[in-house]
Amino acid sequence: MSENGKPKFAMYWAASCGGCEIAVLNIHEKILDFDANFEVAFWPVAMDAKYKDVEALEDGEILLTLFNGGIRNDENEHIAKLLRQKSQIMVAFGSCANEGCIPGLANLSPIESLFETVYNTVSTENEEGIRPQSSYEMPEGTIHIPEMYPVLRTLDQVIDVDYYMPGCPPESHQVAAVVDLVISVVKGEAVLPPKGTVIGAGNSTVCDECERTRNVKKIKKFVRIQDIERFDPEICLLEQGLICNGPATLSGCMAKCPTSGAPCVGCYGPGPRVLDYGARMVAALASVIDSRDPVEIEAILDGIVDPAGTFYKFNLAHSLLKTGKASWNGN
Amino acid sequence: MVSDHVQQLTEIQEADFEKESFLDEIDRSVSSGFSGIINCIQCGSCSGTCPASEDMTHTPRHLFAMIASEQRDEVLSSNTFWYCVSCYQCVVRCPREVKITDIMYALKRKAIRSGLYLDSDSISVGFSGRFLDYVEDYGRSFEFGLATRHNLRYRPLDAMKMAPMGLGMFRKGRMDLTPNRIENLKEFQKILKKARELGETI
Amino acid sequence: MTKPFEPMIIGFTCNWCSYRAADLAGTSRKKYPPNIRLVRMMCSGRLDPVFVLEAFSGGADGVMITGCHPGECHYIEQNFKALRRVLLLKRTIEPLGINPQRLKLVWASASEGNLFAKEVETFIGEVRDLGPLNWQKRAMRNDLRLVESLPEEVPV
Amino acid sequence: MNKKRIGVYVCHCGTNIAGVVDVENVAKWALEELGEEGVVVSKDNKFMCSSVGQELIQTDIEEQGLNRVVVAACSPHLHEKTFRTASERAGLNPYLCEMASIREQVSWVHTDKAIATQKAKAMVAGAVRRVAQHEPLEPIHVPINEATLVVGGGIAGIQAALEIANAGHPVYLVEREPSIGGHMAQFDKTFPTLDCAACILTPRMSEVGMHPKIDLMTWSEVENVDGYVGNFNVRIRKKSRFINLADCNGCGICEQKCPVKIVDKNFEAGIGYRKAIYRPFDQAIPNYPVLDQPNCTYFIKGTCKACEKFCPTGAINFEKEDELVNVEVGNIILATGYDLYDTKKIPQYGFGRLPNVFSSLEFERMCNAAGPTSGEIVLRDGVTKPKSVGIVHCAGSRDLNHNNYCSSICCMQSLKFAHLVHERTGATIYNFYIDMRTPGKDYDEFYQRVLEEKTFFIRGKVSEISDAARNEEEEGKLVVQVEDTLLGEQRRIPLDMVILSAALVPKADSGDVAKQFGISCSSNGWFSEKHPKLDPISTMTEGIFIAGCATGPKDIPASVSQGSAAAARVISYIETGVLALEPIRATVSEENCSGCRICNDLCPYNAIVFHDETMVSEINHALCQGCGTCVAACPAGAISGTGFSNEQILAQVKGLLMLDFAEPELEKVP
Amino acid sequence: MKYNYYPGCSLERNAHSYHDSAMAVGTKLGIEFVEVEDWNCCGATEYMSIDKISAFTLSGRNLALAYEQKENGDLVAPCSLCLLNLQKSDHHMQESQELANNVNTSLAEGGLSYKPGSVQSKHLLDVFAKDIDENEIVEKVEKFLYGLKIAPYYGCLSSRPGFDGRENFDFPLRLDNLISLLGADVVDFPLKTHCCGGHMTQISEPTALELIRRLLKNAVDNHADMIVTICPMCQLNLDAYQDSVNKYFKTDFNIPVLYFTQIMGVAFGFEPKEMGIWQEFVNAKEVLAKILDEPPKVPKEKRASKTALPMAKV
Repeated sequence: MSENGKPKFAMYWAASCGGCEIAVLNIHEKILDFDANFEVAFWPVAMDAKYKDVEALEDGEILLTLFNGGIRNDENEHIAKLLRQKSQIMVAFGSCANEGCIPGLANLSPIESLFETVYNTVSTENEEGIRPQSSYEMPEGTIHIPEMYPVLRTLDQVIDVDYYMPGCPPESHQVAAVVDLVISVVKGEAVLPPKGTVIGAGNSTVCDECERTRNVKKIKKFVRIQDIERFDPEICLLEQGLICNGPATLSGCMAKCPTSGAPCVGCYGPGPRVLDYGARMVAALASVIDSRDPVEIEAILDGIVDPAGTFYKFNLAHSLLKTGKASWNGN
Repeated sequence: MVSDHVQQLTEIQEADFEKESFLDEIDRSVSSGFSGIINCIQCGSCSGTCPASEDMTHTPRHLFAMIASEQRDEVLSSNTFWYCVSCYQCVVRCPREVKITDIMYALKRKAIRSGLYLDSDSISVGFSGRFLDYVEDYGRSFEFGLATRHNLRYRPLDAMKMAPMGLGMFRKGRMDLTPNRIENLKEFQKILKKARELGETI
Repeated sequence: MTKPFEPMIIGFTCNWCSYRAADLAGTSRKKYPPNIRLVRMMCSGRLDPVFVLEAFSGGADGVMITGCHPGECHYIEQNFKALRRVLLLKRTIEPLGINPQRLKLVWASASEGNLFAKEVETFIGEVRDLGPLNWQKRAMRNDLRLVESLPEEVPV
Repeated sequence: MNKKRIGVYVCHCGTNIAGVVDVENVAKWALEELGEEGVVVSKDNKFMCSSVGQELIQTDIEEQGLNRVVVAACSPHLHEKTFRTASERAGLNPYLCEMASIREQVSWVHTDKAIATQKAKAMVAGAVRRVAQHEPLEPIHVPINEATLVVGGGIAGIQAALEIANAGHPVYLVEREPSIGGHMAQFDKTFPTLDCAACILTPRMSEVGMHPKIDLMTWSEVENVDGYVGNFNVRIRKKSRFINLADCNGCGICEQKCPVKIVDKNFEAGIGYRKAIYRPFDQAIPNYPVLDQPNCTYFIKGTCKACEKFCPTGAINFEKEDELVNVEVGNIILATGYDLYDTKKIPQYGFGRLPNVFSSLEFERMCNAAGPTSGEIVLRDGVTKPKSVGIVHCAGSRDLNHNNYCSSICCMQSLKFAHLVHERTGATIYNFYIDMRTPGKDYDEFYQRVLEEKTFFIRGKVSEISDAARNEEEEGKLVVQVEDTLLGEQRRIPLDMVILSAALVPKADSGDVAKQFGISCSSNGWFSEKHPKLDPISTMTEGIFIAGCATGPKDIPASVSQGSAAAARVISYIETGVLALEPIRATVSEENCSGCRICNDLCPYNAIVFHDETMVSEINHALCQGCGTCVAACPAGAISGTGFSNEQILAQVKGLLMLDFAEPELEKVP
Repeated sequence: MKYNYYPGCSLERNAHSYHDSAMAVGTKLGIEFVEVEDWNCCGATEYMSIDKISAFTLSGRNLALAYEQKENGDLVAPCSLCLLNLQKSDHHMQESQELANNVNTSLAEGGLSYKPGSVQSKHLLDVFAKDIDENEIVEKVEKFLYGLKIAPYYGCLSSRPGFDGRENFDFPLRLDNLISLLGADVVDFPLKTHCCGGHMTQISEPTALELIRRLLKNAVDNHADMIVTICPMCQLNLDAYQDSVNKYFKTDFNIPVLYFTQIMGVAFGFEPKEMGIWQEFVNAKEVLAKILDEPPKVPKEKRASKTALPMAKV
């Protein structure tokens, strides 16, 4: 508790884009309620703070930390562990912290090739071929920059997480609802859900909230949105051959993308108790392909241009194969 | 001497396949690697079909039973496969998909290499060998050379009888006295030399 | 001295055909290499891709799925769904760094004990040729040199 | 949740397992290494399936408080039931018992003892991890409707219908043709007793026609089947006969007066004629005629109506339409029979090109006293008696180019033909066979009798039947070319007449019928049995039974037996009133279902229904057969399957991978 | 329409009337045949009897050469045996990787290679009987062959073993149809796919003569004026050995044997001589003189007698 009696709050970004912060600010006037009920202890995006200030806090002194971003370097890991130690409630906030998100797609490539892309392509002027080094000897002494890890890990692969709040970014109405809940809890008007709960989301998948008409599915051809001239504004996108990840993606976003004609890309991650997001899409799509002839099936599958990228756009770092849960057992 | 090439083949030492059964040997020799003899139900569909089975010492069906019972020498000295005209009628009628024509070719090859064919069948060996000689020399077959050399060697009496037909062939412009050669004969011969090196050891 | 690589194969078999084919291989004492460990499902249509992913990430070098022959499925047509899933799954694991040849679908009826044993032996041989997958290490290190290199196209 | 207490029991199976697997070591290892997984007891025993072995499990459940059991022994297909029952006797839910097949999958197929033992341990680990995820299950109970549908009115269907009806239960018997009787009604004599087929069949047919418990629907076809065991709902189309049945007295005048004569390809097998309004044969049941609309002059040209003019009761009704009937039944017996293989597909046998080559069914009709020749055996010209006749066995059977199975009845049928030809014409007879197969009661005796009648038997598959004569003797004859394999010689035998004993093949639409009823076919197209030996009359779909030639070629006694057997099973279901089904089923979690409808078309049993109001899918447990395809397909992970849940299978995979290929110290160095 | 064309050794000499007539008829139908550059002998049945790999390699070379000029279309062979060897090699190379490797290793010595399955080959008959529309053929006919009774002889290898999925091994109909388009009568010829004796004339003449006799007898028994063949070996055996058959069996067969392209040529209005109709041993002139200007009156099919049983016709 701070001097003014308000509980402390922290928010941190690791490997992420900053959209999650904007989503928090997007709750509009509710941010005032938030300010009225919390004291910000650490929120680099919003106000200046030093790591040593956090280090100086008592363990558990922060009530609530919203952590966004995946763990890509030793700085990310250090702060994640530090905040864990200082916080009572640790929320993996947004897709990156939950499942790796777009930064997690880098797990498809080894680190050398990432550096090669960043530091040695035509758009980069780097004739000496300089690469970042985690420590460098200067006359003034050794300087350090964070060391890049070979893979990006999700927050719960590094520290113990209390709650998960998915989305890229989490929808503001969901953020607002969570803020309301936490305030009620602080006021003693509500109790927290059990540890490990996914908050700020539904318990079904996107189709549940999608307004499009759905029929029995039989797919003869997969198409990309740029390849079709017209599509039916009323009918399920998947039935029209567009790969929509809605059936496998956790609800809570109010199906904004598919309702407005863009196939769901899956930012809310898998449904409840699902071990591997991509496996769900593979199983579901393959099941409804309308052919029994291996040659024809292959021809239909040719319509899925980038299976791994399509099925694991957000979930790769959390998937079974690319360093998901199983890999981190006992770590 | 039957033919240059056949002579070479006969001299190849039989490789060390002692443990291999004759049936396996045949399987290995047919083009697809499986002769189907083990599937044979001895129905006789092949022998009943065969246009030449009357002249054969053993009907094809009988021969398959002999192969299955490892009568290698008897099989290879049978005339059956030398009378096979390669019409594939038995193959399409066989209820068990035995690769009969391929087996007959395999047996011819084995009979030549083992030298077990009878004198009476050397005419077949000679004909094939002579055919080969001309193709290897010119890249194309040479009917006049083949017919004359073959008949003089094996059927001197018939050769005289065949003369009118030969004459007719010339008169009607159906036979040449000189062979046609292909252009890239050297490369062609290199190809065939390599192919023979890769050929079956037995 | 290096010990020879022995692949670990997880097999998913359907209850009606291929599991019985495995039973028959047993009752007829048909020998095959011990590198495969079987999981029984009711039908190859039960094949959830997550089982395959779990097997690979858990240390298997190859996964073999067996079902009834097309047209003979005890649940009429569910094996076609398995076929489609396997085909899509192969395309999905390849960019993730697993050679799709490590995943194989085989049809075997209850009477094909010999075929079952032969297919198992063939597949073990194929995976042995591909070498160890050792997925944990590969994924953790994300090392390009360890990621599966696919065999070159057959020259024309 | 209470703590998992798992008992592991490793069977020696005499030396069957213990000869290759170090059984004691496996048991010891399980106790030492799988304690964390919940293993509290681990034992080995000479024969786990013996009463001693079973009691061991029971005692431990009772005394040690085991709540899960793993038996590492033979295949679950052999003894799963045994050990589940043993567990149940001790008060444990039977579905909390799991087996590891270390005999069929380890000791019988591997030789290296150390590696086999290692694999056995891994399989025990897999089973232990799996069983820890098991939930107690209860069988599903469904009530059984008393009525039964029998499809197909051949001898198998007739038998089944009579058995059930005689037990006092209602039967709907549906037949596609105008009369019941099936193929047997076409035959003259039956082997080996040479009973007249009509004499033994027609009393059964009339019994069906008059039975108060049998609702006979001929000239009818099943259009749709819904529901599940105990509660099927079937829609039947009664095709219009263009006759008011209430008025028709079966006098047959319409048939006499009809001016249209057409070749009867069905009942007369194409060698006889019928009218456009006809009864297929005199003893037809029911005895009403059928008007063949496509061939009726009135329907083609708009005039004629001869039948109507002459009908004494005014029963002809050209306006009559098809009727649709819905019936509710608890069980269904499919006895849909077979077709004869079209021997035109064997061009070298000349059927359809050479007039005097006859198919077996043509010959059956020719022999029949009520057939087109009144039982005279003659050549195609209808008058000449053959002096020499060849009978070709296996025409289209045992041949990968045609049908790769033995049609089972042709040897005996051919012997019957030989006998009839001998008896009626005295002609010289040749039987051409590959192997003689006479395994029934009194069958081989019949073969001997035909031998005594001086019939020639030539062992060889006929290669061709030709009219291309090579010499004078062959001019104008049919020449059968064959190897006499016992002589090792090709022979050409000139004959007047040749009969092809054609293969029996599945009904042309057997695949569609199977689909309609939710059962499966073998690759040949015959209906698949639940188990070919131990349950040949059941299918994988509960409540659907099969009998007669629909499951494969059979002779009459076998078809009749199957009809009775299927009926007995149905009666036992009806008598029980309620059926307990294996509780391996899929369930949709309504809360998690998003109504995406991915699963809707995946179930071959139509067990998945979509509720438009609530926008969720639901699975009907009585229809669900537990294959798990929808469980695997659900993108939301909202469908779970009992008995084979994701948790169970993933746990088993983890367990199987717990141990390496071989223990490090045991590994051989090359 | 354009094809690659593999004439084979026979068509260079003994069967060059087949070649000439095929080219003339093809040109008339707007078909261009481009000869495969520097093709070699197919090996007949002889190579396979002696060495498997070199037998496949011979055809492998031809296929490789055909592939190099693949832009001309499918590969056409007028000789049934040549076609068989091309298809057999391709088929077995597709089936066996080991064989394909061996053949390619050999071909590499001559700087060639062949990818199994990349060349489609077909019989010349299929060009005229399948690829070309029936109407186009009828349009080109200037003189219908009315009244000519022809026995269509396919021989063995155009129908069997069916590497390209043949219609009917015993009773094919493509040649029958083509002949009837030309206005001639096709006679029933049950032995139309039976063997002509092949190379047995050189090995065991009695065997070969008996096979030839069967065919001739069957054609004559069915009242054929002429036999039409699609293979140079068949033509040679039935034609050149007819005299030997007569001597050996004391028969008096005198039935001309022509290539199907020759009678197509006659129907298309070419002079018989242009079609090489003088090179045959049994002269066809007399028979061709029987061609009528009008289609002959077909006697009404006799009504089946009242007693006759109906029959399911093929």
